[in-house]
Amino acid sequence: MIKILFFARLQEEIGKDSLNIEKAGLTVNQLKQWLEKEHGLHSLDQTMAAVNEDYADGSEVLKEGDTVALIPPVSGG
Amino acid sequence: MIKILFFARLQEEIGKDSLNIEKAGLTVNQLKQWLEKEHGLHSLDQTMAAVNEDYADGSEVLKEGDTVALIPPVSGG
Amino acid sequence: MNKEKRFEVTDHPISTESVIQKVTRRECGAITTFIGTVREFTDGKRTLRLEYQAYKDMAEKMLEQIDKEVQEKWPNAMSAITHRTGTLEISDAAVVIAVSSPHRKTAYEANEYIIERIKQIVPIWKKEYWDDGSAWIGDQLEKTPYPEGNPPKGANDD
Amino acid sequence: MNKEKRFEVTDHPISTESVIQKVTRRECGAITTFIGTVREFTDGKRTLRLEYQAYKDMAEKMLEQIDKEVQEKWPNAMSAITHRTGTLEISDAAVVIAVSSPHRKTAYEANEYIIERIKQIVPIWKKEYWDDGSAWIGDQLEKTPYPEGNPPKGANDD
Repeated sequence: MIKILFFARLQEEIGKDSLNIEKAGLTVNQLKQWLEKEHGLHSLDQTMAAVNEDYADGSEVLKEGDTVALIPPVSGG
Repeated sequence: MIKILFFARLQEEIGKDSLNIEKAGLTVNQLKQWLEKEHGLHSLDQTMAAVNEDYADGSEVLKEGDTVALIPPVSGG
Repeated sequence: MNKEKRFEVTDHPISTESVIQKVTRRECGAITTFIGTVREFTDGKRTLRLEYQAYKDMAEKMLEQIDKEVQEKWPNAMSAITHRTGTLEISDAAVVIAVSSPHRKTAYEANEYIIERIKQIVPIWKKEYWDDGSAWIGDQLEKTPYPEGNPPKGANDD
Repeated sequence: MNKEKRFEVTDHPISTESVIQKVTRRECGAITTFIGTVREFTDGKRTLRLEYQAYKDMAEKMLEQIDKEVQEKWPNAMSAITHRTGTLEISDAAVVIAVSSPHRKTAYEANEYIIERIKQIVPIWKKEYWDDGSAWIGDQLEKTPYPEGNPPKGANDD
Protein backbone atom coordinates (compact mmCIF):
# COMPACT_ATOMS: atom_id res chain seq x y z
CA MET A 1 0.00 0.00 0.00
CA ILE A 2 1.10 3.57 -0.76
CA LYS A 3 -0.09 6.50 1.34
CA ILE A 4 -0.61 9.79 -0.50
CA LEU A 5 -0.77 13.11 1.40
CA PHE A 6 -2.49 16.22 0.06
CA PHE A 7 -1.96 19.79 1.22
CA ALA A 8 -3.26 23.30 0.57
CA ARG A 9 -5.02 23.69 -2.79
CA LEU A 10 -4.76 19.98 -3.60
CA GLN A 11 -6.33 18.99 -0.30
CA GLU A 12 -9.31 21.23 -1.03
CA GLU A 13 -9.54 20.02 -4.63
CA ILE A 14 -9.64 16.33 -3.74
CA GLY A 15 -11.58 16.89 -0.51
CA LYS A 16 -9.35 14.81 1.74
CA ASP A 17 -5.90 14.97 3.31
CA SER A 18 -4.77 11.46 2.44
CA LEU A 19 -5.50 8.45 0.29
CA ASN A 20 -4.27 4.86 0.52
CA ILE A 21 -3.83 3.03 -2.76
CA GLU A 22 -2.26 -0.18 -4.07
CA LYS A 23 0.15 1.36 -6.57
CA ALA A 24 3.62 0.13 -5.61
CA GLY A 25 5.78 -0.07 -8.74
CA LEU A 26 4.54 3.16 -10.31
CA THR A 27 6.93 6.07 -10.65
CA VAL A 28 6.12 9.39 -9.00
CA ASN A 29 5.21 10.83 -12.39
CA GLN A 30 2.96 7.89 -13.21
CA LEU A 31 1.22 8.33 -9.87
CA LYS A 32 0.61 12.01 -10.65
CA GLN A 33 -0.87 11.11 -14.03
CA TRP A 34 -3.11 8.53 -12.37
CA LEU A 35 -4.31 11.13 -9.82
CA GLU A 36 -5.04 13.64 -12.58
CA LYS A 37 -7.04 11.08 -14.52
CA GLU A 38 -8.83 9.26 -11.71
CA HIS A 39 -9.31 12.11 -9.20
CA GLY A 40 -9.46 15.14 -11.47
CA LEU A 41 -6.53 16.97 -9.84
CA HIS A 42 -5.05 19.81 -11.89
CA SER A 43 -1.52 20.91 -12.79
CA LEU A 44 0.30 18.17 -10.97
CA ASP A 45 3.17 18.62 -13.43
CA GLN A 46 3.99 21.82 -11.51
CA THR A 47 3.72 20.01 -8.19
CA MET A 48 6.75 18.61 -6.42
CA ALA A 49 6.55 15.30 -4.63
CA ALA A 50 8.22 13.98 -1.50
CA VAL A 51 8.67 10.30 -0.76
CA ASN A 52 9.05 9.50 2.94
CA GLU A 53 9.67 13.20 3.73
CA ASP A 54 12.37 13.80 1.12
CA TYR A 55 11.90 15.56 -2.19
CA ALA A 56 11.80 12.96 -4.95
CA ASP A 57 12.37 12.91 -8.69
CA GLY A 58 9.49 12.08 -10.98
CA SER A 59 11.32 8.91 -12.02
CA GLU A 60 11.50 7.49 -8.48
CA VAL A 61 9.75 4.13 -8.25
CA LEU A 62 7.31 3.77 -5.36
CA LYS A 63 7.71 0.87 -2.98
CA GLU A 64 5.20 -0.86 -0.76
CA GLY A 65 4.77 1.21 2.44
CA ASP A 66 5.98 4.51 0.96
CA THR A 67 4.34 7.79 1.91
CA VAL A 68 4.10 10.18 -1.02
CA ALA A 69 3.31 13.84 -0.37
CA LEU A 70 2.27 16.15 -3.17
CA ILE A 71 3.93 19.50 -2.51
CA PRO A 72 2.42 22.46 -4.35
CA PRO A 73 4.67 25.55 -4.49
CA VAL A 74 5.40 26.42 -0.87
CA SER A 75 4.61 29.79 0.71
CA GLY A 76 5.88 29.64 4.27
CA GLY A 77 7.88 32.37 5.97
CA MET B 1 32.18 79.98 31.16
CA ILE B 2 32.76 76.82 29.11
CA LYS B 3 31.91 73.37 30.44
CA ILE B 4 34.17 70.50 29.35
CA LEU B 5 33.04 66.88 29.63
CA PHE B 6 35.42 63.93 29.85
CA PHE B 7 34.63 60.29 29.14
CA ALA B 8 36.27 56.88 29.23
CA ARG B 9 40.09 56.99 29.14
CA LEU B 10 40.18 60.78 29.36
CA GLN B 11 37.95 60.82 32.42
CA GLU B 12 40.31 58.44 34.20
CA GLU B 13 43.36 60.35 33.02
CA ILE B 14 42.17 63.72 34.32
CA GLY B 15 40.38 62.22 37.31
CA LYS B 16 37.09 64.04 36.85
CA ASP B 17 34.09 63.99 34.52
CA SER B 18 33.85 67.73 33.91
CA LEU B 19 35.65 71.00 34.23
CA ASN B 20 34.39 74.59 34.06
CA ILE B 21 36.79 77.13 32.60
CA GLU B 22 36.75 80.71 31.34
CA LYS B 23 37.93 80.11 27.78
CA ALA B 24 35.27 81.51 25.48
CA GLY B 25 36.94 82.68 22.26
CA LEU B 26 39.30 79.73 21.92
CA THR B 27 38.82 77.30 19.06
CA VAL B 28 38.23 73.62 19.79
CA ASN B 29 41.80 72.85 18.73
CA GLN B 30 43.21 75.57 20.96
CA LEU B 31 41.21 74.21 23.88
CA LYS B 32 42.66 70.73 23.26
CA GLN B 33 46.18 72.14 23.21
CA TRP B 34 45.50 73.98 26.46
CA LEU B 35 44.19 70.77 28.08
CA GLU B 36 47.25 68.83 26.94
CA LYS B 37 49.57 71.48 28.35
CA GLU B 38 47.76 72.38 31.57
CA HIS B 39 46.19 69.03 32.49
CA GLY B 40 48.62 66.55 30.95
CA LEU B 41 46.05 64.83 28.73
CA HIS B 42 47.48 62.73 25.89
CA SER B 43 46.71 62.32 22.20
CA LEU B 44 43.88 64.82 22.03
CA ASP B 45 44.67 65.28 18.33
CA GLN B 46 43.03 61.87 17.78
CA THR B 47 40.06 62.85 19.92
CA MET B 48 36.87 64.22 18.39
CA ALA B 49 35.00 67.01 20.08
CA ALA B 50 31.32 67.83 20.34
CA VAL B 51 29.98 71.28 21.08
CA ASN B 52 26.51 71.30 22.60
CA GLU B 53 25.99 67.65 21.61
CA ASP B 54 27.02 67.99 17.96
CA TYR B 55 30.34 66.92 16.49
CA ALA B 56 32.45 70.04 15.89
CA ASP B 57 35.42 70.99 13.73
CA GLY B 58 38.68 71.91 15.37
CA SER B 59 38.28 75.41 14.04
CA GLU B 60 34.95 76.05 15.75
CA VAL B 61 35.14 79.03 18.12
CA LEU B 62 33.76 78.43 21.61
CA LYS B 63 31.13 80.79 22.96
CA GLU B 64 30.21 81.62 26.52
CA GLY B 65 27.92 78.89 27.89
CA ASP B 66 29.01 76.18 25.45
CA THR B 67 29.41 72.58 26.58
CA VAL B 68 32.38 70.87 24.96
CA ALA B 69 32.68 67.11 25.14
CA LEU B 70 35.90 65.33 24.28
CA ILE B 71 34.98 62.14 22.42
CA PRO B 72 37.68 59.49 22.26
CA PRO B 73 37.13 56.82 19.60
CA VAL B 74 33.77 55.28 20.41
CA SER B 75 33.21 51.59 21.08
CA GLY B 76 29.49 51.14 21.60
CA GLY B 77 27.39 48.42 20.06
CA MET C 1 6.29 22.88 23.49
CA ASN C 2 9.77 21.45 23.91
CA LYS C 3 12.07 24.37 24.70
CA GLU C 4 15.09 22.43 23.53
CA LYS C 5 13.76 21.74 20.03
CA ARG C 6 15.61 24.20 17.86
CA PHE C 7 13.58 23.60 14.68
CA GLU C 8 9.91 23.54 15.27
CA VAL C 9 6.53 23.86 13.59
CA THR C 10 3.82 24.69 16.10
CA ASP C 11 0.22 25.84 16.20
CA HIS C 12 0.90 27.99 19.27
CA PRO C 13 1.90 31.68 19.29
CA ILE C 14 5.67 32.05 19.06
CA SER C 15 7.69 33.57 21.89
CA THR C 16 10.55 35.48 20.30
CA GLU C 17 12.44 35.49 23.60
CA SER C 18 12.30 31.71 23.82
CA VAL C 19 13.69 31.32 20.28
CA ILE C 20 16.47 33.77 21.15
CA GLN C 21 17.30 31.85 24.33
CA LYS C 22 17.91 28.70 22.31
CA VAL C 23 20.87 30.31 20.51
CA THR C 24 22.32 32.43 23.34
CA ARG C 25 25.87 31.28 24.10
CA ARG C 26 28.87 32.68 25.95
CA GLU C 27 30.94 32.61 22.77
CA CYS C 28 28.51 34.73 20.77
CA GLY C 29 28.61 38.49 20.49
CA ALA C 30 25.75 38.90 18.04
CA ILE C 31 22.24 37.54 17.77
CA THR C 32 20.00 38.43 14.85
CA THR C 33 16.35 37.60 14.67
CA PHE C 34 13.87 37.72 11.84
CA ILE C 35 10.16 37.84 12.60
CA GLY C 36 7.83 37.35 9.67
CA THR C 37 4.55 39.03 10.58
CA VAL C 38 1.15 39.08 8.91
CA ARG C 39 0.99 42.28 6.87
CA GLU C 40 -2.33 43.99 6.36
CA PHE C 41 -1.82 45.19 2.78
CA THR C 42 -0.09 43.40 -0.09
CA ASP C 43 -0.04 45.17 -3.45
CA GLY C 44 -2.88 47.40 -2.24
CA LYS C 45 -5.12 44.48 -1.29
CA ARG C 46 -6.24 44.16 2.31
CA THR C 47 -5.58 40.87 4.05
CA LEU C 48 -8.02 39.97 6.82
CA ARG C 49 -6.13 36.96 8.18
CA LEU C 50 -3.92 34.10 7.07
CA GLU C 51 -4.07 30.38 7.52
CA TYR C 52 -0.84 28.40 7.49
CA GLN C 53 -0.78 24.67 6.86
CA ALA C 54 2.34 22.51 7.14
CA TYR C 55 3.50 19.02 6.41
CA LYS C 56 4.82 19.20 9.92
CA ASP C 57 7.28 16.30 10.11
CA MET C 58 8.84 17.05 6.76
CA ALA C 59 8.86 20.79 7.46
CA GLU C 60 10.87 20.28 10.65
CA LYS C 61 13.19 17.96 8.76
CA MET C 62 13.72 20.62 6.07
CA LEU C 63 14.41 23.25 8.76
CA GLU C 64 17.10 20.92 10.07
CA GLN C 65 18.45 20.52 6.56
CA ILE C 66 18.68 24.30 6.23
CA ASP C 67 20.59 24.34 9.50
CA LYS C 68 23.06 21.84 8.04
CA GLU C 69 23.55 24.14 5.06
CA VAL C 70 24.13 27.05 7.46
CA GLN C 71 26.67 25.02 9.45
CA GLU C 72 28.60 24.33 6.26
CA LYS C 73 28.62 27.95 5.15
CA TRP C 74 29.04 29.58 8.58
CA PRO C 75 30.52 27.03 11.02
CA ASN C 76 30.33 29.50 13.93
CA ALA C 77 26.62 30.21 13.54
CA MET C 78 23.93 28.60 15.66
CA SER C 79 20.30 28.92 14.64
CA ALA C 80 16.79 28.23 15.90
CA ILE C 81 13.61 28.47 13.86
CA THR C 82 9.97 28.27 14.85
CA HIS C 83 7.20 28.43 12.25
CA ARG C 84 3.59 28.74 13.27
CA THR C 85 0.57 27.10 11.66
CA GLY C 86 -3.16 27.69 11.93
CA THR C 87 -5.05 30.98 11.74
CA LEU C 88 -3.01 34.16 12.17
CA GLU C 89 -4.26 37.71 12.56
CA ILE C 90 -2.57 40.91 11.35
CA SER C 91 0.81 41.47 13.08
CA ASP C 92 0.98 37.89 14.40
CA ALA C 93 4.38 36.25 13.94
CA ALA C 94 4.36 33.45 11.37
CA VAL C 95 8.03 32.63 11.71
CA VAL C 96 10.86 33.56 14.06
CA ILE C 97 14.47 32.88 13.10
CA ALA C 98 17.31 33.50 15.55
CA VAL C 99 20.99 33.18 14.70
CA SER C 100 23.90 33.71 17.05
CA SER C 101 27.56 33.99 16.12
CA PRO C 102 30.76 35.43 17.54
CA HIS C 103 30.67 38.31 15.02
CA ARG C 104 27.74 40.16 13.56
CA LYS C 105 28.26 39.78 9.82
CA THR C 106 27.68 36.05 10.01
CA ALA C 107 24.56 36.49 12.11
CA TYR C 108 22.98 38.77 9.49
CA GLU C 109 24.02 36.69 6.50
CA ALA C 110 23.00 33.33 7.91
CA ASN C 111 19.66 34.71 9.09
CA GLU C 112 18.78 36.08 5.66
CA TYR C 113 19.91 32.84 4.04
CA ILE C 114 17.55 30.89 6.29
CA ILE C 115 14.43 32.89 5.42
CA GLU C 116 15.23 32.62 1.70
CA ARG C 117 15.59 28.86 2.01
CA ILE C 118 12.40 28.51 4.07
CA LYS C 119 10.51 30.17 1.25
CA GLN C 120 12.02 27.69 -1.20
CA ILE C 121 12.00 24.25 0.37
CA VAL C 122 9.94 24.03 3.56
CA PRO C 123 6.51 22.43 2.96
CA ILE C 124 4.36 25.13 4.52
CA TRP C 125 1.53 26.90 2.71
CA LYS C 126 -0.42 30.03 3.42
CA LYS C 127 -3.97 30.85 2.50
CA GLU C 128 -4.89 34.50 2.34
CA TYR C 129 -8.35 35.70 3.30
CA TRP C 130 -9.65 38.95 1.78
CA ASP C 131 -12.99 40.73 1.84
CA ASP C 132 -13.89 39.07 -1.43
CA GLY C 133 -12.47 35.60 -1.10
CA SER C 134 -9.47 33.53 -0.25
CA ALA C 135 -6.68 31.64 -2.00
CA TRP C 136 -3.74 29.43 -1.32
CA ILE C 137 -0.64 31.44 -2.20
CA GLY C 138 2.08 29.98 -4.36
CA ASP C 139 0.21 28.60 -7.35
CA GLN C 140 -1.06 31.93 -8.61
CA LEU C 141 2.36 33.49 -8.44
CA GLU C 142 3.89 30.59 -10.34
CA LYS C 143 6.62 30.27 -7.82
CA THR C 144 8.25 26.91 -7.66
CA PRO C 145 10.07 25.37 -4.77
CA TYR C 146 13.79 25.08 -5.15
CA PRO C 147 15.01 22.05 -3.27
CA GLU C 148 18.72 22.30 -3.81
CA GLY C 149 21.60 24.68 -4.30
CA ASN C 150 21.75 28.36 -3.54
CA PRO C 151 18.73 30.63 -3.52
CA PRO C 152 18.20 32.40 -6.83
CA LYS C 153 18.86 36.13 -6.85
CA GLY C 154 15.83 38.34 -6.41
CA ALA C 155 13.60 35.66 -4.94
CA ASN C 156 10.14 36.70 -3.79
CA ASP C 157 10.40 39.56 -1.33
CA ASP C 158 7.48 38.94 1.01
CA MET D 1 11.69 53.56 31.34
CA ASN D 2 9.53 55.31 28.79
CA LYS D 3 8.09 52.64 26.51
CA GLU D 4 7.41 55.17 23.82
CA LYS D 5 10.99 56.39 23.55
CA ARG D 6 12.32 54.72 20.43
CA PHE D 7 15.97 55.73 20.91
CA GLU D 8 17.20 55.17 24.37
CA VAL D 9 20.33 54.80 26.47
CA THR D 10 19.57 53.10 29.77
CA ASP D 11 21.38 51.50 32.68
CA HIS D 12 18.65 48.84 33.00
CA PRO D 13 18.64 45.40 31.35
CA ILE D 14 17.06 45.58 27.90
CA SER D 15 13.84 43.75 27.09
CA THR D 16 14.08 42.63 23.48
CA GLU D 17 10.31 42.15 23.32
CA SER D 18 9.71 45.75 24.35
CA VAL D 19 12.06 47.06 21.65
CA ILE D 20 10.28 44.87 19.09
CA GLN D 21 6.88 46.15 20.22
CA LYS D 22 7.92 49.72 19.46
CA VAL D 23 8.25 48.93 15.75
CA THR D 24 5.40 46.45 15.31
CA ARG D 25 2.87 47.85 12.82
CA ARG D 26 0.00 46.49 10.73
CA GLU D 27 1.78 47.51 7.54
CA CYS D 28 4.94 45.58 8.28
CA GLY D 29 5.62 42.01 7.27
CA ALA D 30 9.16 41.79 8.54
CA ILE D 31 10.92 42.70 11.76
CA THR D 32 14.63 42.18 12.20
CA THR D 33 16.45 42.55 15.47
CA PHE D 34 20.11 42.71 16.32
CA ILE D 35 21.24 41.95 19.84
CA GLY D 36 24.84 42.75 20.67
CA THR D 37 25.84 40.52 23.55
CA VAL D 38 28.92 40.38 25.75
CA ARG D 39 31.21 37.72 24.28
CA GLU D 40 33.49 35.72 26.57
CA PHE D 41 36.49 35.41 24.26
CA THR D 42 37.91 38.00 21.86
CA ASP D 43 41.02 37.03 19.93
CA GLY D 44 41.64 34.25 22.43
CA LYS D 45 41.51 36.56 25.44
CA ARG D 46 38.88 35.95 28.09
CA THR D 47 36.62 38.83 29.02
CA LEU D 48 35.29 38.79 32.58
CA ARG D 49 32.79 41.63 32.18
CA LEU D 50 32.33 44.94 30.40
CA GLU D 51 31.53 48.42 31.52
CA TYR D 52 29.75 50.77 29.14
CA GLN D 53 29.79 54.51 29.61
CA ALA D 54 27.76 56.93 27.50
CA TYR D 55 27.41 60.63 26.91
CA LYS D 56 23.73 59.87 27.30
CA ASP D 57 22.02 62.96 25.88
CA MET D 58 24.27 63.16 22.84
CA ALA D 59 24.13 59.38 22.35
CA GLU D 60 20.33 59.45 22.16
CA LYS D 61 20.55 62.41 19.79
CA MET D 62 22.98 60.48 17.55
CA LEU D 63 20.65 57.45 17.59
CA GLU D 64 17.91 59.78 16.35
CA GLN D 65 20.27 61.09 13.68
CA ILE D 66 20.94 57.53 12.53
CA ASP D 67 17.18 57.04 12.33
CA LYS D 68 16.95 60.10 10.06
CA GLU D 69 19.58 58.58 7.80
CA VAL D 70 17.60 55.33 7.75
CA GLN D 71 14.39 57.19 6.88
CA GLU D 72 16.13 58.79 3.93
CA LYS D 73 17.55 55.54 2.63
CA TRP D 74 14.59 53.27 3.46
CA PRO D 75 11.43 55.40 3.83
CA ASN D 76 9.32 52.36 4.78
CA ALA D 77 11.54 51.29 7.65
CA MET D 78 10.78 52.03 11.29
CA SER D 79 13.45 51.48 13.90
CA ALA D 80 13.95 51.42 17.65
CA ILE D 81 17.28 51.21 19.45
CA THR D 82 18.16 50.70 23.10
CA HIS D 83 21.75 50.74 24.31
CA ARG D 84 22.66 49.76 27.82
CA THR D 85 25.29 51.29 30.07
CA GLY D 86 26.93 50.18 33.29
CA THR D 87 28.42 46.81 34.14
CA LEU D 88 27.48 43.89 31.88
CA GLU D 89 28.20 40.21 32.38
CA ILE D 90 28.85 37.60 29.68
CA SER D 91 25.81 37.13 27.40
CA ASP D 92 24.10 40.33 28.62
CA ALA D 93 22.66 42.45 25.81
CA ALA D 94 24.54 45.72 25.28
CA VAL D 95 22.37 46.92 22.42
CA VAL D 96 19.09 45.88 20.82
CA ILE D 97 18.09 47.22 17.40
CA ALA D 98 14.68 46.45 15.91
CA VAL D 99 13.61 47.43 12.41
CA SER D 100 10.23 46.78 10.83
CA SER D 101 9.32 47.20 7.19
CA PRO D 102 6.74 45.90 4.72
CA HIS D 103 9.35 43.64 3.06
CA ARG D 104 12.26 41.78 4.54
CA LYS D 105 15.21 43.04 2.48
CA THR D 106 14.83 46.54 3.88
CA ALA D 107 14.56 45.24 7.44
CA TYR D 108 17.89 43.40 7.14
CA GLU D 109 19.73 46.19 5.36
CA ALA D 110 18.55 49.00 7.60
CA ASN D 111 19.31 46.99 10.72
CA GLU D 112 22.89 46.29 9.64
CA TYR D 113 23.34 49.93 8.63
CA ILE D 114 22.27 51.01 12.13
CA ILE D 115 24.79 48.85 14.00
CA GLU D 116 27.59 50.02 11.70
CA ARG D 117 26.67 53.64 12.35
CA ILE D 118 26.36 53.11 16.11
CA LYS D 119 29.94 51.87 16.13
CA GLN D 120 31.01 55.00 14.24
CA ILE D 121 29.21 57.98 15.70
CA VAL D 122 27.42 57.24 18.96
CA PRO D 123 29.37 58.46 22.01
CA ILE D 124 29.41 55.25 24.00
CA TRP D 125 32.56 53.54 25.25
CA LYS D 126 33.30 50.11 26.59
CA LYS D 127 35.91 49.06 29.09
CA GLU D 128 36.95 45.45 29.03
CA TYR D 129 37.94 43.63 32.20
CA TRP D 130 40.29 40.67 31.93
CA ASP D 131 42.09 38.49 34.50
CA ASP D 132 45.15 40.67 34.16
CA GLY D 133 43.73 44.14 33.84
CA SER D 134 41.27 46.36 32.05
CA ALA D 135 41.21 48.91 29.25
CA TRP D 136 38.93 51.29 27.46
CA ILE D 137 38.44 49.93 23.94
CA GLY D 138 38.81 52.15 20.94
CA ASP D 139 42.12 53.89 21.48
CA GLN D 140 44.26 50.80 21.32
CA LEU D 141 42.66 49.66 18.12
CA GLU D 142 43.20 53.06 16.55
CA LYS D 143 39.63 53.17 15.38
CA THR D 144 38.29 56.62 14.77
CA PRO D 145 34.70 57.75 14.85
CA TYR D 146 33.21 58.62 11.53
CA PRO D 147 30.62 61.32 11.98
CA GLU D 148 29.30 61.70 8.47
CA GLY D 149 28.61 59.91 5.23
CA ASN D 150 28.40 56.21 4.61
CA PRO D 151 30.14 53.65 6.73
CA PRO D 152 33.49 52.57 5.30
CA LYS D 153 33.62 49.07 3.89
CA GLY D 154 34.96 46.44 6.24
CA ALA D 155 34.39 48.38 9.43
CA ASN D 156 35.22 46.64 12.67
CA ASP D 157 33.34 43.38 12.98
CA ASP D 158 32.69 43.12 16.70
